[in-house]
Amino acid sequence: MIKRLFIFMILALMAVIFFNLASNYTENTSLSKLGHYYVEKGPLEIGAPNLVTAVVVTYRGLDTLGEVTVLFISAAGVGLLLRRSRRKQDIDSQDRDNRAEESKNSHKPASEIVETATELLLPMIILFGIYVFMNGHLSPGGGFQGGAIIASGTMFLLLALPESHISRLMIAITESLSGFSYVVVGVLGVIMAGGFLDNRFMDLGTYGELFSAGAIPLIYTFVGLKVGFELSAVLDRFRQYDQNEDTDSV
Amino acid sequence: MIIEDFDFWLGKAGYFSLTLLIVTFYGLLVGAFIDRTIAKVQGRIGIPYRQPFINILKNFFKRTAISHGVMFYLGPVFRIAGGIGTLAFIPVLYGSEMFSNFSMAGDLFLVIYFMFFGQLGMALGAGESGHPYAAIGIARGLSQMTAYEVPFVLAVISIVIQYDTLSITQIVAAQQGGWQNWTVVTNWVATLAAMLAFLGMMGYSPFDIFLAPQEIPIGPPTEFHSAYLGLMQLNRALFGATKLVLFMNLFFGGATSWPELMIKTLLIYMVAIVVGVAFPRFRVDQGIRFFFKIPTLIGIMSIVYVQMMLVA
Amino acid sequence: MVVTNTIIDVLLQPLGIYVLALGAGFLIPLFYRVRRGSGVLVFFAALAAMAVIAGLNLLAIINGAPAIDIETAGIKPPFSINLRFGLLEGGFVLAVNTVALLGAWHYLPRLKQQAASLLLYLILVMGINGMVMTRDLFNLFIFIEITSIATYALIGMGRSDNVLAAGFKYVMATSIASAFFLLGTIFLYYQTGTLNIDDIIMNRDLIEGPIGLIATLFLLTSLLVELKPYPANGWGLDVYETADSGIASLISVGVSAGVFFALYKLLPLMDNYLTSIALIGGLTFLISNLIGLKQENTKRLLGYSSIGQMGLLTLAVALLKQTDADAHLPLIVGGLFVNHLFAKAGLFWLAGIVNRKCIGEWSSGVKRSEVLLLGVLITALVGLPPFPGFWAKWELVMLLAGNELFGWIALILIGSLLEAAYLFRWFSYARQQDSEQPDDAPAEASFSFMQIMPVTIAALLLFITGYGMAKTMHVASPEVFLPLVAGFAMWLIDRSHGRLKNLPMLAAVAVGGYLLTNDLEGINRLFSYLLVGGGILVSIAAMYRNDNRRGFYPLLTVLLLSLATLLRAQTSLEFFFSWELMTLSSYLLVTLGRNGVKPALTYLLFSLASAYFILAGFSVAYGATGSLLLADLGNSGDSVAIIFSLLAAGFIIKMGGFGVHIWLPGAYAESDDDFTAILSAVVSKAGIFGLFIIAAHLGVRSDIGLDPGYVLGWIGILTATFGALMAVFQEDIKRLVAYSSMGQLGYIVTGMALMSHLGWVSAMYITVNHFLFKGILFLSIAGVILRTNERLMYKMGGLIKNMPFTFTFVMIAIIAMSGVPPLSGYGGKWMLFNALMEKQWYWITAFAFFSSAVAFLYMFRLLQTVFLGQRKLEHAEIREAPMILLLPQMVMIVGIMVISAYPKLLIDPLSAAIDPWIANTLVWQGTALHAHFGHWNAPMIMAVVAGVFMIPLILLSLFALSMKIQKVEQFNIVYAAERPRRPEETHFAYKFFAHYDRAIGFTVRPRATAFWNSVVEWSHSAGASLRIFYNGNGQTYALFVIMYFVGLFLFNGGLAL
Amino acid sequence: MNMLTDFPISLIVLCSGLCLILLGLWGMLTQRNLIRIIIGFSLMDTGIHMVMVSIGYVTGGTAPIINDAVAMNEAVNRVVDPVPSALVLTAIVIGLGVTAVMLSFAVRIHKTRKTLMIDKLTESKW
Repeated sequence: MIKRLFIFMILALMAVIFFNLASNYTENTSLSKLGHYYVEKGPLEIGAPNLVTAVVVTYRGLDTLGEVTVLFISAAGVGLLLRRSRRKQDIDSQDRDNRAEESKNSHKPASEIVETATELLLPMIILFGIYVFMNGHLSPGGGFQGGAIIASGTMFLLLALPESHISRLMIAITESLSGFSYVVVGVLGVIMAGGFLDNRFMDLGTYGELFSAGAIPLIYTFVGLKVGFELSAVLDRFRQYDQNEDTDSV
Repeated sequence: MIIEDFDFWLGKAGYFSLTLLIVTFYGLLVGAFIDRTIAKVQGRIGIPYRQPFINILKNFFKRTAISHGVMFYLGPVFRIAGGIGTLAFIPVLYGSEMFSNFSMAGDLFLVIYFMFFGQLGMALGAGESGHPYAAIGIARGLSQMTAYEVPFVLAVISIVIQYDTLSITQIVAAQQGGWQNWTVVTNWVATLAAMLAFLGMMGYSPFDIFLAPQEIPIGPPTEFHSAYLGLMQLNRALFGATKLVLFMNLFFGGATSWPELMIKTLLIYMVAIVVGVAFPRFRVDQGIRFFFKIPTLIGIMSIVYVQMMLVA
Repeated sequence: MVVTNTIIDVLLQPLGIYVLALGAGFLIPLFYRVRRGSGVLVFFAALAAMAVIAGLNLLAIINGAPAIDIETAGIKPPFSINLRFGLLEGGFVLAVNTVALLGAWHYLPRLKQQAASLLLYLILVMGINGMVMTRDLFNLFIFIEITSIATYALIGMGRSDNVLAAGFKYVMATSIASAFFLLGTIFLYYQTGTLNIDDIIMNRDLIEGPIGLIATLFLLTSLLVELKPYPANGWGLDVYETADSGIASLISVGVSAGVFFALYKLLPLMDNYLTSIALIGGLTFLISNLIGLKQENTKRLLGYSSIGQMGLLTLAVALLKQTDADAHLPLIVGGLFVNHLFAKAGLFWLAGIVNRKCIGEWSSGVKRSEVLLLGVLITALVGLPPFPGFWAKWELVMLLAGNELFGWIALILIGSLLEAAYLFRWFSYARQQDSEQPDDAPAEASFSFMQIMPVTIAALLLFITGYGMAKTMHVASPEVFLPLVAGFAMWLIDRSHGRLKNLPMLAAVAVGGYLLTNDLEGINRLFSYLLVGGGILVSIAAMYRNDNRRGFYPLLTVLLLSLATLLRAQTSLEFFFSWELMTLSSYLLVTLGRNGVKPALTYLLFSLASAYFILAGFSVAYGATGSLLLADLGNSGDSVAIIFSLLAAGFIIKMGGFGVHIWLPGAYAESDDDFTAILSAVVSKAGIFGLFIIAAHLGVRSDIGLDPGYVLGWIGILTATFGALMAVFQEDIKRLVAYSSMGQLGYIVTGMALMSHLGWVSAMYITVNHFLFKGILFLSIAGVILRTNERLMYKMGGLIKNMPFTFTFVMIAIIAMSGVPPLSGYGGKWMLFNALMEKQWYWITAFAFFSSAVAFLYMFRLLQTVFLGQRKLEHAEIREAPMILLLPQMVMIVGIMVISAYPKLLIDPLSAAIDPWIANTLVWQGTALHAHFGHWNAPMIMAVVAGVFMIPLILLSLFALSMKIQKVEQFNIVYAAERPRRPEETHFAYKFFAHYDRAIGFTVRPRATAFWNSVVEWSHSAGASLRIFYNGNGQTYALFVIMYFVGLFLFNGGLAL
Repeated sequence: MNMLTDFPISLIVLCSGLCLILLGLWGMLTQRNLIRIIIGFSLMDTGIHMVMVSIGYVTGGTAPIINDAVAMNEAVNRVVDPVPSALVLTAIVIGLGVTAVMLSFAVRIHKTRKTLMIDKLTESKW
């Protein structure tokens, strides 16, 4: 109880600090230096109407590459954490049967309505995801958002059909290749344009069209695929660990 | 160098031999006198004056048939060499080139340190005899020695400060011109400290436990006999007299003639005797503690005293 | 072709590090699926390439190329993200990548089980690179997160239960820290409108008001917390303790390095908080090392050490900034960093290989090579020469001194001492049962060779960087490094067998010593005879043992030659370098003794304390004069007294002065018997040389208000007195002589303290004398112990019959020591007393007399109980000591005799060497030396004594020896009317001076030991109470993180808002 | 002074964000269940994102997409700052990654220790 009180006091002090922040905050009435530059020059330099995209993909492309990396390593980390140790396999195999029994009981097979709906909706969700990342430079959205939508499709699938199989191999290949391609695109930027991750080594095209803004659609495609598959992989890991039926340990 | 100064050495050696003879003879005589005095105090008749001489002669002419080893053999030699050497470094009579001995070789420190020479060698010899009493006696004697050295050294430092020299000859020189110049008058504190130390140094009661004449058959010399013993007895007389001469030189104005020397030293000796017959014996640790208390305090005061005196 | 070349060009740029790491990282799972080996190959190729790229670019920059700025997106910063690869960045990146490569080698058996772990490791390293190189605040955040997440995952790879819990705590704490970073970033953006760090720094005026303060503190808290400051670091410790050594090492050195660099980058924003940063760093350094004392778990111990080192780095960088000493950054921060990097990583790997939970368990089954590496790495970590940490610490301390930041110096030195204490305690465990180990079995050896290789390389890199730093500091002359090189050469032949190894060692020391010292002059030259010549003389005796003595000869080479370099040191740095080298090698030599490890630790700690006092003294001198030259010490103005005191304290500790002597008996007693002789006769003289240096440069050439010389005189004489008193009560022969050594050195200290010509001559004369008689004594004792296998004196006795030569030598040595005329001891005492009286130090004179009287007690005891009295029955058959032991003793006997009879031979050169410092006051009249008070005619005394000794001897021979003498049977004595049967009954030896003990033994009850024990006790319990915060609860740790922020806020003016 | 300028819209978001952060921290510090702690973290993370977004708001601005709705020449005065939006995007993804790793830790801890209580996980200390 004393501990709680103490925590409360510390957080109260934090609150005082935050109050200081908020009370001294005044809303911006004009853009910051950076923002001003991006809004003014961005459309012409990068050729993407969606300035957030321009910032994300090009101006702060290294961030985005890092972000992709973060996601990649979280997926790998989750995989690593939730792998089945070889040592424990023997022990586990003893009670595997019991567990399998239990899991069958706990996961009731989905009803036909759900199954049908899934089959119907899933392609649409994925298609929507692709739309979102392909149009990232034009409208709100982008690789991450699109990827997330695709992953939500996977989530949907896993909820509706817990027994469905997701190909690890496919995930791995897509993940790796799209990631690698992203890096290659970045390097192409150095060689053929102004710097690493410069999107302008491809033609900027017509402002506002789908295939414009240089390599942004390309990059967003890779990002979208990568994000989608990685998030799917994470979800899949949790499911498999939960079900304890995984025999495949990467 | 020694060859070049052959005459010097020969002369010195000759004179020193004379000194040695006189002092030894005197030492033996005094020893007998003291023994008789003590006997009188205790209501006995005591030994005749010739007794010490007879003892030594007898021992020297006794045959020895055994040896405990080389060191046992060398022990008495060390002992007597210590006694002779100490005397050799002390000027016996003031103003007499003849009886100044080898005092040009060193100063008061030399004498003080050389006094250990005989004791160390003796201790080694006694040690080799393998008799535990010898070792015990030495252990006690050495311990007591560290204790009485303290007031003695303090007193010595005091008079060195007073006379600004370490040379015994010059210390004596500074005391010439009447009794009022003697250290015992000018620096009575130091003399008091030194005389207390003197009690321990002479090995009479109450500080005679290391010899322990009653219980342990004469302590360190337990196993010695015949000529060995003779040498030691000789040394006891010689060394005792030497110490008296030293005290006389340092504190009582020295002597310019043999009779003066004899009277003064006898009187100094009497201090030890009087105390000796009047007091019972200390255990060795009590003795040590005694020296570390009052006498040391007096010694410290003597240095303070002499510094104040010099300032004033 | 062109394209290929262009690609290669791109990849060779620092940017290539990212490209390769990410490209390989993304592809590793694929390769791994195809074939596991190819995945591993790609992994290693990428890591190696990262190191190579960093190396090439750094090389270019060192050769004068400008710092590389990498812009991305083809847009100029601040509108795009840019990276910088300058000198510091390059150094950090190269070091981290190298250690990561080695770490991967170590970690491979576990890493290669999973593709994921391979790629995580790779990307983790890349993340660290990014943290170092990026110049964009938000990008920095991303790299921090990349690093963190990869770390989390690799921690989670561990399979034990604890590691998961620890990992979760780690995630909790660092995620809060990251949140702070993000908040700070966004509010800085709010105020400055930019994210580029350079741009923010340029516009830092815009950071103002409460928002600016809070935003900056958010950033600061976040980075500091990631560096694991006390007490908000329990989560880090738990991970260090539980995680695999591979990842723990990378967190300790890699991740911390990245965060540290990030902090460094942002420091320009934190000008107002430098004091806070320095305080936090300093406290963390001090406290974590204090708590480390209490730690038994190997890896957690390393954790405390890691945290401490990062604290030190933080402290250093903050203070450097505060003092505008950016120019020193590469040397100080770089040196400390590289040192920590390789040493700590190596230690973590070693801990992983040896795999013992507690440091106590290292005492069995640890291979020799592992112990060796442990020793090297710990030595480096503690900052001993020749490793980078030594140079960096020196620079740091000097710099702080130049700015008069002495409090910080004290903190750093105390912390370092504490760190040394627990690290070397660990080493002690590892050393303990070392000797019982057989050599590694060959089959196992090749496997362990591969395992141990990364650690070995780390150790080698430490040597190389250490040498490199020495070069940059212009002290890397061949002379300075000669001891190490010679020692290394000896180490190469150390595997050969037998006593003949001594010969090349003697040759090496002779040649090396000659090269080093032949151009010396004055007192240094005299010392060189004593230290090098004397060292060789005593070392000859080492051949009496024919066993392998692994390590003995190389270390002895280093020791003796470092004494030579000590003598030729011109600057305080060279002096200190040699001093530390001497300390270290002598410490290791002590550990070679039978039970030497524990006392050696005490010895080392006191020696290090001594070294740190010396360092402090030199630093104050540097602060006062701005010069490192020893000759300039005297120009220190007002600081002379304090410099003198500090340096004197250092040397006194090293010589075992009164109160700080408790290391001495143990170290002397438990060393190898012949090494004790070297330690006492030779090595202790180094302290005297040091005293001479300060006495000459500081004591004479300046008038000091309060007379530190007088204090020193008292310390010396108390040392002499109590050394002698304690020697009296010893039963162990080596301890007895050890205490005697302490006492004799006390006289020398007093002599030096006199600051008069006669005083110095006496000190030097006693020094030479002490060399001679202590050399004899310890070598004789070595012989006795060799023959009897005993060290307790009451178990010996009567050995004069078996070992007459040894007895004679001991006797002469003892007479020479006691000061009884006519041997050399008297001369020393005479000069000392005269000098004391001239100086009017009467009380000290009295004490000196007393102590020399007490000395008779133990000297006699030594002779009596060992050589005289009754011989033990089992010793009836033992032989005289071997010739090789007696030979050096004979030479020294001759030496004693010569300087006894003709002291002028020695005093004249001494006097001439001292004359430049203090004008000669000695008056010679023929062979007699006259001082103010007394006179001393050594040849005459010798002649008289010879005469008075020979005459009775001849007389006695005539009287007694002419008879037929019969040797007495052993027990043929009259003993209480019994004839004893066994020597034990009558050999009076045990508690020989019991009565003396009753009388004044109370003065020598081990108060000093009790005091130091209570110091140890106190620091341990302080450590224990300081670690109560680590209750193991992740929420508490998270709370500490928040409290850190709140605390910083309040401390830095938050209250005023 | 009307309510709007006195208490601008972004300040509301900012304050809500800060409150969320405090709530999240409270959860992280007081809840013993690992899953709840993770939820606390998510709350805090979301709070930070809200703060970030609020910082980028420019009075009266609209989404920074330069198309028919916002002409290029007057865009500077009409759109909000795109930078925080871009940053928050990245921050979300990172938060997601951390959450995923934390969750997998929780799952593993539950598997091996059969507990989710953080105060049961205190075996390494001191």
